[in-house]
Amino acid sequence: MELRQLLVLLLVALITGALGVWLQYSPGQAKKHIPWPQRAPFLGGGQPHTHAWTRFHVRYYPMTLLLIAFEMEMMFMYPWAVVYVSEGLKALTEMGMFLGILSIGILYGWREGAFKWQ
Amino acid sequence: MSLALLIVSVCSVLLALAVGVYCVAAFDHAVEARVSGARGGSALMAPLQQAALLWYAPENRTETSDIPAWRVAPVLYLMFAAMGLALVPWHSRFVPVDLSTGVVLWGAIEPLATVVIFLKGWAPNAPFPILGAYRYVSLGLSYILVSMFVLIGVALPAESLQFKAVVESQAELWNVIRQPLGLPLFLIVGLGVSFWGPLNFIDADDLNGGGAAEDSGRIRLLWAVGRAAMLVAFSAIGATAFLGGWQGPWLPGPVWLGLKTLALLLVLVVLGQYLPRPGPERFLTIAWVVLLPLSFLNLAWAGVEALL
Amino acid sequence: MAVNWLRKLASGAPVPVFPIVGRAGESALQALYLSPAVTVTRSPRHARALAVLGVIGQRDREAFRRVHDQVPAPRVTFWFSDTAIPEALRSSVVIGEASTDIGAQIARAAKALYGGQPSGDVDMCPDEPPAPWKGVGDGHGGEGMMGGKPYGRPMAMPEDDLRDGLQLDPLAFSIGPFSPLLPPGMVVECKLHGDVVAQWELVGRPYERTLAPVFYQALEEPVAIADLELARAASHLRGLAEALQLAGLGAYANRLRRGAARLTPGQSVDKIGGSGVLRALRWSAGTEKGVVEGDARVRLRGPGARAAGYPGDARQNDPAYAALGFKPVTQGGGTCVARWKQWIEEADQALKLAEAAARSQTMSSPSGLVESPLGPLTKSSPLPDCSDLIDSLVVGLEWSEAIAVLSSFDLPAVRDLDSTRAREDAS
Amino acid sequence: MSAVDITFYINAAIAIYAGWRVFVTDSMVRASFFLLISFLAVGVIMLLLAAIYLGVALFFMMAVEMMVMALFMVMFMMNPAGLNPMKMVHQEKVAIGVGLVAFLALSAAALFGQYPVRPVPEGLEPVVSLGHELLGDSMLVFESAGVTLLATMIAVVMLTSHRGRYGEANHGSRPPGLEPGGDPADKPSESEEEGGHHHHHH
Repeated sequence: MELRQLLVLLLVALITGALGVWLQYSPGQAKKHIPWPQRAPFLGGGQPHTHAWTRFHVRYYPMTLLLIAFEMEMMFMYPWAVVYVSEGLKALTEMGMFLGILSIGILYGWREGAFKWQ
Repeated sequence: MSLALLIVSVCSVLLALAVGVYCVAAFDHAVEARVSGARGGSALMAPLQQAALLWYAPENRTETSDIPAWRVAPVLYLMFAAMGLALVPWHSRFVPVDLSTGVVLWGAIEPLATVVIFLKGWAPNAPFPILGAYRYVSLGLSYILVSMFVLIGVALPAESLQFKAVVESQAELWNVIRQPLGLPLFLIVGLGVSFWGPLNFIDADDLNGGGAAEDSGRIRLLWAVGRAAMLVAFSAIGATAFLGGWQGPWLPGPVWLGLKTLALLLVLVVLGQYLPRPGPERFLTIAWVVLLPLSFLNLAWAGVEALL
Repeated sequence: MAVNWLRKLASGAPVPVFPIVGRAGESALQALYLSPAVTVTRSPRHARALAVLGVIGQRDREAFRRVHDQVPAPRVTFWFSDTAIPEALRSSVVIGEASTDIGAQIARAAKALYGGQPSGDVDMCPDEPPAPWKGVGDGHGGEGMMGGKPYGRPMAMPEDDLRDGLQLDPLAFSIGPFSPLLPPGMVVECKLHGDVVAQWELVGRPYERTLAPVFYQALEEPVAIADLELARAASHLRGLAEALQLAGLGAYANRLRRGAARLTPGQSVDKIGGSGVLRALRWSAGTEKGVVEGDARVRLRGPGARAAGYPGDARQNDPAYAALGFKPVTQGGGTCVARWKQWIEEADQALKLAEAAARSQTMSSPSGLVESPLGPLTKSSPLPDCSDLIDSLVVGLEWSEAIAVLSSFDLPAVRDLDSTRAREDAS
Repeated sequence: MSAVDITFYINAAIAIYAGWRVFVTDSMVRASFFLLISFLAVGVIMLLLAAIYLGVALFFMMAVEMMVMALFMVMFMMNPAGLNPMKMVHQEKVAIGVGLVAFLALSAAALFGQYPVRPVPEGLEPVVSLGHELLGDSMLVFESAGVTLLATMIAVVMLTSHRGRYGEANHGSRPPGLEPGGDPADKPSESEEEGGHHHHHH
């Protein structure tokens, strides 16, 4: 039963997670109070004029949207891979068609410069 | 599964993780010393010394930071790496986590790692870390499809999404020969997920350390351990998917797996010291225009090969 | 017991040091890079010690205080400088001696920290938030959606974008004078739209560069051309090392720095730096950017100008060089990668010249004009600073490209003979 | 109560708590990632229900989706990190009402609905049967999904890409006026356009 397998996974995750938390909180570090001048972001002696949390201009946004569309298709790919050999040529043509259709999207995106930073 | 097997499974994964992390650090130090020609410290002691140094280093925090995210991100990253390593079969009769959808779970670990790496740069609320974080996301979202296609390629001949079946399908011929494009593409993804060497877009030196610029002490130690652990998990998965996992003559299975993993680790570490970091924009184009079509080609090749 | 063992382990590692490089601090920085006892960090957060190398100008005292406090305490401040020690640090500073390996001196001082006792090194800035915010407005200092100063700093306001016209917030900050990304002393007001540099305004010029003594000597008396050329090659290799470092090749950068410190006539750059890696630099960011054209080439002087196809080189006027068959190397294009290539080829040429000159014991003929690694140097008019050239070159580039372009230049002014000599006399 | 039950309750609690945090936190990034946590907890519940493929697939789908959502949140919302506190909900009363009705309806369907009892045959592998379904009766659906995704991709590129193969996407365009027939709201000046153009060559 796979639940037992998942238990091992859970235990591994919990133990490493606990190790990480212990590492951060166990004693031995030099000091707890962090003074304000130390807390200023490091800019080689310069200063930030505003908070860094801003409406950041993510220059690759067309790519992210293309990725979301493409990733939907991965849902179908995995089950397809499992039955591929038993279905044979039919699976090859079907997925060839499907990937072909999506490749047109990638080609189009490339042609229109979607994979460059805006 | 008996209680004893459960304990053995968990302990062996953790032990492999610890040994692997140490090996990565030692390899990296040895390669770096060899390249730079610097004498100083033995490669065997250096990882422990560095760890002890970071253990005692004082911590840092920025003015207005997202402290929970700052603290949780490296812990989660380490957890993901350990979970990935747990999926690796050591032997036909000993697989710590033998999931029927192991390949898909590994595929899920990669985007989740992207999320926590983004948080690493986001949390300090400082210009350089945040630049690094966004830069990394452009990388993280680009290699995901490549990784998935490559892993689907190895699932085809196995007729299963289970890593054990993937290894068994390589009894006659390893996937590294059967699908020659697979392993190189997978290694590129590996450098990306563990933001190592040329694909270290977040902690880059042209950002004064980027996402790590405001990190100090224990948090840096934890990230260093996590990155090394991710590299180990990646090499182990790579050895399983492409180098026939436990299979090999004379030696017992787990030894073969260990040797193959170490070999891949060494390749990754050497690549990390040898290749320059491409510009983030250039890599985005490369990933979609070169690597993704190559992974299509790899899949088509694998498909035709599996039917023959 | 175990704790002692762990501390001993920690003290076996090289001490991470953040360097504050002032005027005439370059050679000390190179010495730090080569010392096995320390590692040079790119951020003060990673350091346990702060090394003040060279003279910090009056202008940058405030910035020094800020960077000093950004090294997490307990820390050690190491003083290898003629600058007066600030009042607050007077009792705790470790003063360096020029005679021995300064890396080892820093390591010795910093390892006292690992014993666990606090250092006397106090903060120099008052322990206060950047602006008062507690209790202001809603308590966190903000007002409404974007107003006020939440937690002491304002929020950014939207601005038109250079490239695609989306109105988003700029990331505005000043950087320098002690940033490892800029030449020492350079201060820049910078505005980023996302990754793209929208504004780059030079506020403080970098410190003058002190050249190797042989270049100053050559102004007045004949010197061995082999020495001149080795010093030139070393300077170019150090510039390349910085470019490698920025491209993520720290190990190869250190290899170049190490090679630059012990050059011998007739070596080849490919052997010192690894030919594959030097060639691979063209895959890093920004290589085709930062094009210098027109009058800027002439202002740029030296290798930068020659990389843009402008063949001016003072060595052509020297009959001794003519006897060695010297012809200046040039590149077309004037891009970032052309300047790196120029450095590589000039260093290679310099090593070959040095070999030929060493064989024939050729001496230079002093004419009051020497081609230094940064450009033509005369006794009366030292090389001026041209870091304002950058302002227009990097706008519109992504940050990684901008920093790569910056690393391909040698922009600072050069210290003149008199002030160099005055320093020698004083010491 | 078995260990599976306990795990279920813990994950259900996490899903609900994280879902609630989405609406009360000030930071857009945190909101996106709380939503991710909520989805991950639901994914674990799916694993407990033996929907091993759907559960794991939910992990990777949601990780990518929420990452992208966080990017767009930060790009387009003012005060993206919630430095000044703000209210994430609009029309609170209506929202509460709709939420309650939906919750009650779904709970009622769950509690009082008549469900067919169809035990899963021994040895059924959901991934394999899903694969056969895709290559069998559902092939048309599957291929039309491909065409739909292609349409999405083309629309996405058309809407977002600033540079097309024929040059600037907004070449010669005029933003709408502030009032009907009025002057454009923020026409970029010629010099800026030139400056922008200069940097587009790659």
